[in-house]
Amino acid sequence: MTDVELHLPPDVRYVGLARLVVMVAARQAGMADERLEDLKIAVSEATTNAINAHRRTAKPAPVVLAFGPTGSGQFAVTIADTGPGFEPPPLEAHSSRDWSLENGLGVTLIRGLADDVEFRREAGMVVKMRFSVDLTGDGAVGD
Amino acid sequence: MTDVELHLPPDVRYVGLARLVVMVAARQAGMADERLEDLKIAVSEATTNAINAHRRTAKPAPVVLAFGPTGSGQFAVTIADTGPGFEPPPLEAHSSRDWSLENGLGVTLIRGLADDVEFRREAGMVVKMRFSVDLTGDGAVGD
Amino acid sequence: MELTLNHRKEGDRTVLEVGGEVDVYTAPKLREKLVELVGEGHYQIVVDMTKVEFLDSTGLGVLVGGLKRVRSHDGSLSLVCNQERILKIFRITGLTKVFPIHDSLDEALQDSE
Amino acid sequence: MELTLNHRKEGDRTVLEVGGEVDVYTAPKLREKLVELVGEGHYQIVVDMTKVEFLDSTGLGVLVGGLKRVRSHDGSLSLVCNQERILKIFRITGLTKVFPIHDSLDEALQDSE
Ligand SMILES: Nc1ncnc2c1ncn2[C@@H]1O[C@H](COP(=O)(O)OP(=O)(O)O)[C@@H](O)[C@H]1O
Ligand SMILES: Nc1ncnc2c1ncn2[C@@H]1O[C@H](COP(=O)(O)OP(=O)(O)O)[C@@H](O)[C@H]1O
Repeated sequence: MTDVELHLPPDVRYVGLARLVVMVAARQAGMADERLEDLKIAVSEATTNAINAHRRTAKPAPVVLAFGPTGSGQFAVTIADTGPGFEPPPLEAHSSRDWSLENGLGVTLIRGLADDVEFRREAGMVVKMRFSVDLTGDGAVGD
Repeated sequence: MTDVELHLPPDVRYVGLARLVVMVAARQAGMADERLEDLKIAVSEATTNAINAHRRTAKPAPVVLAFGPTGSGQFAVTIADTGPGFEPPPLEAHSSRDWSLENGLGVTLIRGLADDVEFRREAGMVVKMRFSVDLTGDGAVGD
Repeated sequence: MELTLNHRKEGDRTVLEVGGEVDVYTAPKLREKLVELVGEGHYQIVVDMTKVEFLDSTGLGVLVGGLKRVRSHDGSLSLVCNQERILKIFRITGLTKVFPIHDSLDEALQDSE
Repeated sequence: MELTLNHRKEGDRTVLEVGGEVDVYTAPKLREKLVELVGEGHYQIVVDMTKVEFLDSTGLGVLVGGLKRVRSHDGSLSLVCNQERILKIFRITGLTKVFPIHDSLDEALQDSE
């Protein structure tokens, strides 16, 4: 099955729309309610980052979400931007993290909620996340 | 403001997603609830027709919805397909219509619900509809 | 996002209660149900649309198809609908002249047409 | 789709009730509210998140910012949250060790920390 795509102008007002659309598509693909909550948060994080990357560099181009069920009981979401890209930080133990930092929580959440995630540099950043449709494959905390 | 775009595989299961996404974007743009109902139906009709056009010709390409507020108090939705296209029928009076036809109601509804609509042939068919965001410009019945 | 269909006899009428969304994806179920009912000899049908949340031209087409079916058995198909947003699409398409449309199920059942 | 913010005094505490969605679009309002409260001398804050429907890292960051602010006045910021889906993101980010999190407002108000 081909993916649905959502192209969003780089404006943070659209992050809620991204969550909703992906959630409805995943529900239609049979995802359990509890798992939908994980998906919603991870999509929110990656979309926020992509939109912010365009805003930081004043890029008017849209960010593109592509999503749909995979053949193998998962639901995949790819979020692509054409911003400057970044090197995802190494997986670190929580205990080593400075609690008073107000940033840097998004990538931790994506890693903690998705079954797996790939960060790839292309024209900008491409973040591909996969989520089990049922609850059995619930992603382990990424530390 | 640039438009949001939704690219849908030509499968009728996605018509509900199209309605929902456009409705949520229009609500965010300030559209009144009653007017949202008109928008939902017109989007459903044009998306159904676009997807059916691809299915009739076994085209796997997506149909593309682009939507957003215009500068002038309206919300515009463009639905583009790459199917065979068609000549929209002339505006006819209801009284002349054979009630027993089960088809041909979609274009009548689009014309009746939108403030205005353009049917344009390009790579396939492009249907552009505009809706007043408040209720004052409620489209007249198109006959 | 789903279509619900439930029918029951009320005197000589058959009431088909439709709920949820009727669009190109779900309408085939409604069509099948109407074909099935007529096939089983239900020719006086009242379609109760009170709980319909969405209906577009595909749904209208299926109702027209149902009406033709019952008429070919000298039957009737009337509608219960009190939602302005749905009545509106019957008006725009001129179908208010084709279907008897009632405000309530009681009214539909009392109608002797 | 909206954020609601209401605060009131309960003894020496200030309860800030947050409802709706806290994300990058709405979080600035929450940040402003916390800055305003601390500016007005509210240093013992209980953020009641019972009615929060969505919270992501932007919201977490704002709460961390609020905590730093009250601590600089020797104050406290505790949370009321009984929703598993929200507790989960505090756990994943290790913030359960940073915020006192209570099941109910009563419990939060009784806590003498
Ligand atoms: N798509 C992206 N493009 C460019 N930089 C990114 C992207 N995603 C994340 N980053 C960088 O990684 C940092 C950490 O991201 P994240 O963990 O989501 O936390 P936050 O966004 O709160 O800082 C961001 O501040 C940003 O500099
Ligand atoms: N996007 C399109 N591409 C090709 N043909 C179309 C398109 N939209 C409508 N049509 C043609 O116009 C006819 C009438 O459309 P419509 O009024 O929506 O009623 P229906 O789809 O129920 O027949 C369709 O049957 C189809 O042949």
